[in-house]
Order: sequence, then structure tokens, then C-alpha cells
Amino acid sequence: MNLIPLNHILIFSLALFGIGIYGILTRRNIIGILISIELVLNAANINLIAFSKTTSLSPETGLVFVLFVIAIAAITVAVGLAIVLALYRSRKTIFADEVHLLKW
Amino acid sequence: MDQLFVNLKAWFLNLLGLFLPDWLVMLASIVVSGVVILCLGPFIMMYLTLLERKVIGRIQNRYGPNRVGPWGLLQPVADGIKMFTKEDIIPAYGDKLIHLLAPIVIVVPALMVFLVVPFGRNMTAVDLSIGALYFLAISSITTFPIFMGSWASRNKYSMLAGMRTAAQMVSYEIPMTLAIVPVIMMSQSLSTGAIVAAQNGLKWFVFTPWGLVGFLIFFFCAIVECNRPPFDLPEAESELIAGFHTEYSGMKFAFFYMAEYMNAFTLAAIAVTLFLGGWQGPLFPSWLWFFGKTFALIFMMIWFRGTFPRFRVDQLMGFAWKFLLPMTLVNILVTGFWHFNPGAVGWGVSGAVLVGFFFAITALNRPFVPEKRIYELAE
Amino acid sequence: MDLLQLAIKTGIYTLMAGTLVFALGVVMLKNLFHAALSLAAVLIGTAILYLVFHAEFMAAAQILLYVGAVITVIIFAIMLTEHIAERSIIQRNKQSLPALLGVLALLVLIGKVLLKTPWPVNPSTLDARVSVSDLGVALMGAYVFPFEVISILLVGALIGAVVIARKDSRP
Amino acid sequence: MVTADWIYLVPLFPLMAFVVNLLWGARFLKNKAAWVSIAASVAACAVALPICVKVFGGARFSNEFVWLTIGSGTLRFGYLVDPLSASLLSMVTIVGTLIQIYAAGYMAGDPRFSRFFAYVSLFMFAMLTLTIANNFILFFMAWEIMGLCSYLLIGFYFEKTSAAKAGFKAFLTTRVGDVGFLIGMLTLFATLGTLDFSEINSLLTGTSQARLGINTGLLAMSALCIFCGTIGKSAQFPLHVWLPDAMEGPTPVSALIHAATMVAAGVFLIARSFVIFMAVPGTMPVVTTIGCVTAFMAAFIALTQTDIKRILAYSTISQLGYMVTALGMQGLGAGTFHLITHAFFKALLFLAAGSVIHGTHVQDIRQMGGLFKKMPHTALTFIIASLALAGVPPLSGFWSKDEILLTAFASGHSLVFWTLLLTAFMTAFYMFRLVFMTFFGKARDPKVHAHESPALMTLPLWALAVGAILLGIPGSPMTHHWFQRFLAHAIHHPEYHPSTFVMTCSVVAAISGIALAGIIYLKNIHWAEAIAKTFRPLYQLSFNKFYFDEIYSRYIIRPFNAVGAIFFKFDASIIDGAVNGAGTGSLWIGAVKNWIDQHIVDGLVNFMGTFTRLLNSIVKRLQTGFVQNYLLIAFLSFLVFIIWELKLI
Repeated sequence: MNLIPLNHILIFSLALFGIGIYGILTRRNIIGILISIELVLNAANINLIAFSKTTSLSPETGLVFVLFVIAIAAITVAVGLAIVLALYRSRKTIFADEVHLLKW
Repeated sequence: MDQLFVNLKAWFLNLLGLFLPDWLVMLASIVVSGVVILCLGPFIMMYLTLLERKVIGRIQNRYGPNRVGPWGLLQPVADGIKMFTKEDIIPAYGDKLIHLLAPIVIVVPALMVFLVVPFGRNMTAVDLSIGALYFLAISSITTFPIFMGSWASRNKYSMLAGMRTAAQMVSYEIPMTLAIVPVIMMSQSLSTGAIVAAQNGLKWFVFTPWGLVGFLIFFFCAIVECNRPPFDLPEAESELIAGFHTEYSGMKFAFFYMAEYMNAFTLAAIAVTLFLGGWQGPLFPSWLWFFGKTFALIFMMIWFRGTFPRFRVDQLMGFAWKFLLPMTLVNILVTGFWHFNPGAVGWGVSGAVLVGFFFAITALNRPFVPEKRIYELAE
Repeated sequence: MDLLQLAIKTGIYTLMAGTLVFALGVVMLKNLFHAALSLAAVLIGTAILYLVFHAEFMAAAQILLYVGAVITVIIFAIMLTEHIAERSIIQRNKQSLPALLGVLALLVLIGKVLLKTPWPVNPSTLDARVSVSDLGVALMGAYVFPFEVISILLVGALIGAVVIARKDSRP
Repeated sequence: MVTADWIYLVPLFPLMAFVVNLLWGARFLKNKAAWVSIAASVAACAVALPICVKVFGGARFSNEFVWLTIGSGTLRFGYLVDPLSASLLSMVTIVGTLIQIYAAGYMAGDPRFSRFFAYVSLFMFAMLTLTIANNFILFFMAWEIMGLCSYLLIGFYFEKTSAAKAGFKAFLTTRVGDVGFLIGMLTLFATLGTLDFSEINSLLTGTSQARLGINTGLLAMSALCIFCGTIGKSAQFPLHVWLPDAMEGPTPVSALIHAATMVAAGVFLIARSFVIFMAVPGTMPVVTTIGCVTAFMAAFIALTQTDIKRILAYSTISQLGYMVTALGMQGLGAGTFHLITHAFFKALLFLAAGSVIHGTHVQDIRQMGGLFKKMPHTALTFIIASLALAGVPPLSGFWSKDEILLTAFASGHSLVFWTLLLTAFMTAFYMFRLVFMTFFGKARDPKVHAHESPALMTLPLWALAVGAILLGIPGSPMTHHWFQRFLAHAIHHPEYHPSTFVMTCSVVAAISGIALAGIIYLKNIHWAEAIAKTFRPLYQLSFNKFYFDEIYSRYIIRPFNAVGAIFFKFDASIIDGAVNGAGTGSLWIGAVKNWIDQHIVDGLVNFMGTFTRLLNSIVKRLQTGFVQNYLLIAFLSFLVFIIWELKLI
């Protein structure tokens, strides 16, 4: 760990986070959005582990949190994709900008 | 004899150490073990194919391949040469990149698993502290190439087969993982070496009730993981031609073929380490015990291939979710019980619980009666 | 010895760079399947990064859970819906410019914050190795409540997902 | 045993008859209605006569109950039966019953038969209440109801416009009198503080110092005003015009109301309030002169009249004049005695005239003649009554008229005596002119073929004839003026000894009148025209009833209408103008308000509407429906938040 200064890791995760956000905002395909969400969560995980390794008092807290984050990610993907399937079956499209029933 | 190979490697390293800086020597040891695995893998795969064809032949009351070399020993070499020389077709509308990438991605994990397999006393390549988990993680990656293969070839049959294989492998991964849990509970550690050490002196886990059940479940899951019959539905010839690797020919197909057999070998090896005491054995050198047990299991697999008819898809899935999964959960329960009072009492109670639960689940799983179709006549 | 370290360091940086490239791939790639695979690559990259942090269990868990389960489900979803999306359809909607600007601004801002704040590096934890058993104890000890909640959440979510995605059996 | 308290029943029986006839008359009773009202009046007789006999024996009944309490004062109604009201009571009930029996025959076949008898019963009720009333208010209420009944009965044949006009005229003229009467009553109440007869008597006949406190001037005025009521109701000099026209009504009505009872009510009023007149002697000459003038004038007009009922009407007016002059000369007994006797033979005369008209269907005596043989009963009773009226002894008329002449002579009113004597002569002349022209001589009009009336009509004639003959005795000297003493025992007034001179004068006047009539109208009829020509102006004057009607219409009605027209114009132009002006004004205000409401209020509301719509169109752009837009907005706002919070820039 002492090989790499903490800041670099943070920058790296920040970059990942930014790319993820950009992906969420621009991807037309809903599954694309879901993937980008995974990316964002992953960036968070990196930070968690980096901090648990360097600063936190009890090192295992970060790790436990990473486990929980992974569980949450799994849940989001499962529910998200169920919705995508239902959407696809009913509206024959999975493009976010085509699903605009609530448009004024 | 036992430490033959270990001493051989130590000797070689000292030889190198004479004229190389020590970090280079470390590197060399890594390289050596790497090379050994890389050679061992394909070699085993080749002779597994031969063994399988010989045994299936014997089962079908015929000789296996015996034309090429004495008793057909060179047959794998011939196959290899055939694979090399065959024309390599790439589907036109397929996804070229993914198409080429698929065989690589399937072989690499197969080889990576060898890392944690303890061939003999202190003959494991890298004794990771999370050996078992590593094995599980790597085996879970094998679903990817199947997707890539079936998707890249852009034809309906491979797509369908890909979906089925993936579903099948994902469903059986869970019982396999849970089957390992009792072993880890009892051996207090994830690393394969520790697990084998926990089984020394004929205290193989298989001789415990939960061990037996765990072994059987793990063995079934292993067979399914590497798509061997009777669970080889996806690339069943009669239905889906060659399943997800229909479009592959030549060397790419060889990779798929090799990955399949290497998976078979590693799964058998892991089964042995977890349940059959790995290289523990009274008389013979540790690695001999290990290879003996592993080939015994492989023989079992080939035997299965020759005897059992193929499973239907829904039976396959139902078997995993509705039977294996509950059994593993109960098994974990029983090991908890066993941990506190092993021996005769343990056998009695856990045996009763397991058998009782077995019949309970089979009773629960009423045979699937397809929904009665209501044909509305066109008005 | 520093040579080895140097090698490792360069290895790590290239790993990070590669992960970033794959991350961009996830966002930029037109073909969704490629995006999913590049996501798998990113996840594997981060798993390796965890190894650097000596969090082997995390790496293995990440690969097993994330790559094995999550990505598989995503690819299932893509397979089920992909055939309608021809390659030609543009995959990015029109608000990419403002989003880009926003993200860049975010990066700049938080970057500044990160660089400016002096993170208190606790030397004792640097070389502490968290073994799997410590994790197990923590999970079952201090964090048993979140653990139970997560399990309930998982069950609920999965059942919900099944209900939503189930083909409507009602006529 | 009939006790005093039954007296209430006397007026109530006719009232019940009225109600029965009114409600069920038309549909159920039809021509049986007559028996209902006759039964009621017979019952009234059965109750009233025993009481009167008791009163004749010296008894006196009076009782009252509290009708109304006004603040501290209370209004008490009740009955007072003293000699005066008892005599009148008996007269009214007997005559009323006989006339109703006669009317049953006379009105047979009339489509509004039951309604006629309802009105008659109502009249009987009013007359009886009037006679027994114990205070002026109850008296005045009965007085008004009688006025109403006279209007209804005069205008009974309302199809004929003349009848309707006559009814209207009668009602209005009596109304004028009634107003005077009301004012009199009010001033009386103002001065004496009470309207109860017995209380007034006790106040005015009491000791002097009680009387000193009373304001005599006001009392005189109230007496005169009360006398106006009599002038109106009893058809005295200025207000007598309505009586001749009242002959439009059916003959029994004329008999009952315009001969016997109603007109007598006026005289009865003066009798009732005689004490007031006594208390203020100054008013007496006024009464006398009015009475005397009326008597002479009416008799003079009657000379030249040709309609049988008009002649009798004028004779009634002159006889009333007699009674009023008697009362004016403080001859209470004489006046009332003449009232009673006159009621009988005048009713008889009218009924007989009625049967004549019933037989010949003609009212003009110039078309009649020689009816004696065809209608013997009617003729005989008619002749008896005429003799009584003319004052031929021993009939009742002679005694009562003689009493009045005696009072006039004895009290020194020589002028009055001689005019009354002349009037008596004229009365005798026109009565027998009538008798000879209708019953004797040749039938002048061949179309007229008379027939005798049925028994139902002739019987009451004979009953009345008996009354006419015998009733003179109680008041005659033979019984020592029992009647006058009976009447006046309470009020002391001068007693006069019968003088032979007065008797002889009156007999001479009567006989000469009859003889003159016989000479002219039996033998040489042409003398009549000759006299008429010689005294042309006098004849015209008499024939046209002193042109009273014309005078009234020109000098009273026309100016009255003119004033009315002026007021109408004023009302139409100014008041209506004001009202219309208010209307249009509010219209204008409404219009202005409408404009304001339309433009300003609605404008405001619409503005609110459009403003919100505008706002809406701006804000709704935000809802693009794209999930990622919302995310972008969230993200950018998050950025802004960070910049703001952490003050990075």
C-alpha cells in the first residue's frame, strides 16, 4: 500500500466516479444506465477500501461496507433489470428517452 | 519419493541462484511453476480425451482408439494436429472481436484454477489464504466466454444454447458454493493446504455424514459446471448441434475442448482436496495419492457419461434449485451439529436428519406437470 | 529491490490506466454487449487493485459476486432485449454536452478538495492484514444488524424482481 | 220558563237562519229556505213577547259581559230591555214574522229565493240587536249591518241597473248620516267618558253638580251629530232622496225595511238618546223644524206621484217627519206611539200594494182601475190601512197623530201645529187619490187583468189590518195614555190633557181630504188635469220631487268628481312619475354596475386565469419526461450546492 500514495487512488476513483456519472446521464439505453451505476458503486468501493487501509481505526469496517455495497449493487441490478424486462415487454423499447409518458 | 518434484525444483533454483540475483531467482521460481502448470494442463487434457474415448469404448463393448500409436496413445497428438490444420472460419455478421476473445477467456480461468490445486505435500503453486474462494471466483468467470461465444456467432441456436448454459452454470454454482461451506467450517480456513491438512490420518471429510452428502452434491455440481453428460444439454448434438461453440472450428474449438477437459480435471482435483483428503494417503507419495484419487473421480465422470441419459432442461434447473440448494443448507446445519458432538451420536442424528430431509424434499418436489393448455377454438 | 517495487508500481498505474480506459469503454461503446464486457474488465481491474491493498477476500468476493452474478444478469438482460437495437442507433442522447461539462466541473472541484485536504494516514493500519476470520468476526459481531437487514433486503428485492419480470400469467 | 238570560237568543235565531240559508240555501233548501227564516223569527217572537209582557208589568232587564279590554278601560256589551226597547221589540218581531210569511208567497219562483231570505234574516238579527243594545257601540254595529242589508235587498234584482244604482245611492246617503252619527258618538264619549245608555241616563238626569262638570257645548254638538244619523237613516229632509229610489227592491223588502223597522231605527235612536237632547234644550227646535219641513215637503210631492210604491214611500217620509217633530217637541211618548202604529198600517199598505203589483204586474196607478172586484181582500185591507193613515177615528192612526198634534198644540208650537194639520189633510187626499184610482172606477188599461193573491199573502194582510185597528187603544185617552205613561215613567216630561179642539181639527182635516179626493178622482177625473195646469209651477215642482236629485248631482257630485279628477291627474303625473323615475334610475344604476362587473371584476378574474396559464407554459417545459433530464438537473443543482456550501470558487 505504501507503494502508492492515497491521493492517486482517490483521483483514480474520482475519475471512475465521473465517468460513471457521465455514463448515467448520457446513455440512452436503460441497461447502459444500470451498468454506469455499477461503475459509480465500484468507484465508491475503491475509496472504501483505500480509506480502510490507510486511515480508518478498525481496518475491517471498510471491507464490511464493501460487502454491503456489493449486495446493494446486486439488488439494484436485479430490480432494475426486472423493470427493464417488464418495460420492454410492455412498450417494446428500452430507451430512456422513448419512455416519456409523463411528458407534459 | 514424496517430495521428488519439490526437491527437483529446489535443485534447479539453486542452480540458477548461482549466477542470478536473488529477486530474479524468485521470479524464476514463479516462472518454473507457471511453466509446469502450462504444460501439465494441456498434457492432462490430451490424455483425458483419450482416456474418455477408451472408457466409453469399453462401456460400449468396443476398443477405443488404438490405431494411432501403441494402444492409441498418440491419438491426442493426432487430434491436436487435426485441430491445428483445420480451416478457421469466422462468422460474417458475427462480432469478430468477441468471437476471437471467447476461447481465450474460457481457457485462462481454467488454467488459473490450477494455481490453488495442492498436487502434493507443499506442491501447491500458490497456497492462497482464500484458496477455496479463489477457486469459486474463477469458476464463476467461466460463464462469460459462453455468453461471448454464443452471442458473437449470431445464430439462433448458439444464442439459445448460450442462454441455457449460462442459466445452468449460474444455477449450479450456488449449490457448489454452499457445499464447500461445511468443509471451510470444519477446517477453519479457506486455503486448500489447510483443508487437506485438516484431513490427515484418514480423517477424510467424506467419512462424515455431512462430508459424504457435501461430496456428492459437489460432485454433481462439478459435472454440471463443466458441461459433461448427463448434464451436457447445451451442446447436445441432437438438439442444438454443438451448442455455443457451433461456429468455432480449428484451434478455437480446440481451446473450448481443452478448457472443458481442464475444468473437469480441476473440479475433480478440488473435490478430492475438499472431501477425499487431497494428497493424504498412508503409503504412496502424496502426489501419487492425489492423481490416483483425481483420476478415480474422472473415471466416475466418464462412467456417468456412458450410462445416464440426458437431463431435460426444466429437470436440470429444478434439480438444482429445488433439491440441491435445500440439501446443502441442511448439510450446513448438520455440520454445525456435528462440530459439537462428532462420533456415533453425530452419525446417528445427522444421518437421520439428512435422510429424513432427503425424503421430505423429494416428496415436496411433485413432478412437474406442464400447464394444461386450453385451446380456444377460433370463434 | 526498488526495481521490483518500481515494476509493481508501474504495473499498478498501468492497471489503473487500463481500468479507466475500460470505464470509458463502458460509457462510450456503442454496442451494449461490449460495454458490459468492458464493465467486467473494469471490475476485474478493481479486484486486482484490491489485491494491492492486500484485501484478497474482497478481490475474490468482487469477482465471484460482481463479475459472476451481476454482470451475468446484465448480459442476460442484454441478450433478452438486444436484438431490437441495431448498431446504427446512436447510443447517447442529446444532453451529453451539459453532462460532460457538469462532470468535468465536478471532477475539478472534488479533485481540488481531495488534493487540498491532508488525509490523516494512520501508519498502524498500513501494514495490518485483515484476515478472513477478522472479517467474519466483524461481520457477525459489530455489524450483525446491517448483515441481517441486508439479507432481508436481498430477499425482498429478489422476490419483487421476480414478480415484476414474471410473464403475466393472468389472461 | 223564559228567563231574562234567554234574551240573547232573540237576535241569535235570525242569525242562525241567515247562516243556514247562506251556506245550504242555494243547493239544498231552495224554496224551503223561507220556512227556515220564518221559523227563526217565530222562535224569536216566542222568546221576546213573554219578556216584553214582563217589562209591560214593570220589570226591567239588563246584563253585560266584557267584550274587550283596552289597556285599563274595558268594552262591555250586553242587553238593556226597558219599556222603550220592549215595545219596539214586540213590534219588530210580530211585523217581521208576518212580512216573512207574506214574502214566502210573493217571492215564490225567484231564482235567488234562499239568498233573499238569508238577507232578510240577517236584517232581522241586526234590527233585534239594535233594539236590545245597551250601549252606543253595539247599537252602531247593528245600525251598520242594517245599512248593509238595505243595500243588499234594494239591489236584490241587480241585473236591473236602476236597482243596483238605487242600492248604491241608498247605501251612500245613509253612509253620510252614519258618519255624522259616528262623530256624534265620539264627541259623546269625549264629553261623558262612557257610551253606556244607563250610565248616560244616570249622568245626565243626576244632580246638578254632576252635570256641571260636563261641557254642554260639546254635548250639544254630539246630540246634533247623532241627529244626523237619524236624518240619514230615517230619510229626513236633506238625505231623504234614497227612499223613493229604494222602491226598486222587492215589495216585502220595502214593507219590512222602508216602512216598519229600519227607518224607525232613526227615530228609536233619538228616543234612546232623548236624555242627551233633554240635557241640551237648544237642539230641540232644530229637530222640530227638520221634522216639520220633511213632513210637509214629502206630503206635497206625494200629491202628484203616479207610481203606487213611490206615493207610499213619500207618505212614509212625511210620517217620519211627524215622529221627529214629536220628539223635537219633547213628546217622547207621542212619537214612539206613532212609530208603533205607523209600522203596522204602513207595512200593511206596502204588502197590499205588493199583492196589487203581484196581481197586475204593473206599478203605475194610471194603468190600474176597478180592481176592487178582482182583488177584494187586498182592496179591503188597503182601504182600512189608508183610513188608519189618514187618521180617521177609531183607527190607530187617528190616536197617534192626534197625540202629536196635541203635543204641538199644547206646547205652543202653533206654526208647527198648523203645518202638521195641513200635512194631515194632504196625506188623506193623496192616500184616497191612490185608493180611488186603483180600486174604483173603470179599468183604464185593457192589457191589465188582475187576479187575487193566494191565501199565504192575504192572511198576513188581515193580521196586520187587525193590528192597525186595535193598536190605537193602548195610547188613546180611553186607557189614560197608558202607553205614554208606561214609556215615560223614567223620564219626567210634560203631561198634556187631551183637548177636544185638536181632535175635531184632525178629524175635519181627514174627512175633507178624503172627500176632495173622491170628488176629483171618482166623478170628474178631468179636474185633475185642470188643477195641474192652473198650478203648473207647483205641479212641476211636486212632480219632479223639488229637483233634489238634480241639485245634488250638479252641486255636490259634479264638483266632487272634478276634485277627484284633479287629484287623479296629480297622482298620475307626479307620484307615478316619481315611481317610474325611481324605476328607471335603478335601471341606470344596474347598467353601470353591470358594466363594472363585466369589465373590471371579470377582467381581473380572466387576468388571473391567463397569468397562471402563462406561468404554466414556462414551468412545464421542465417536465420533459426524460429521466435523464431530471438526473442532469439534480446533478447540476448538486454541483451548485457544493460550490455554494464549500465556497470553492
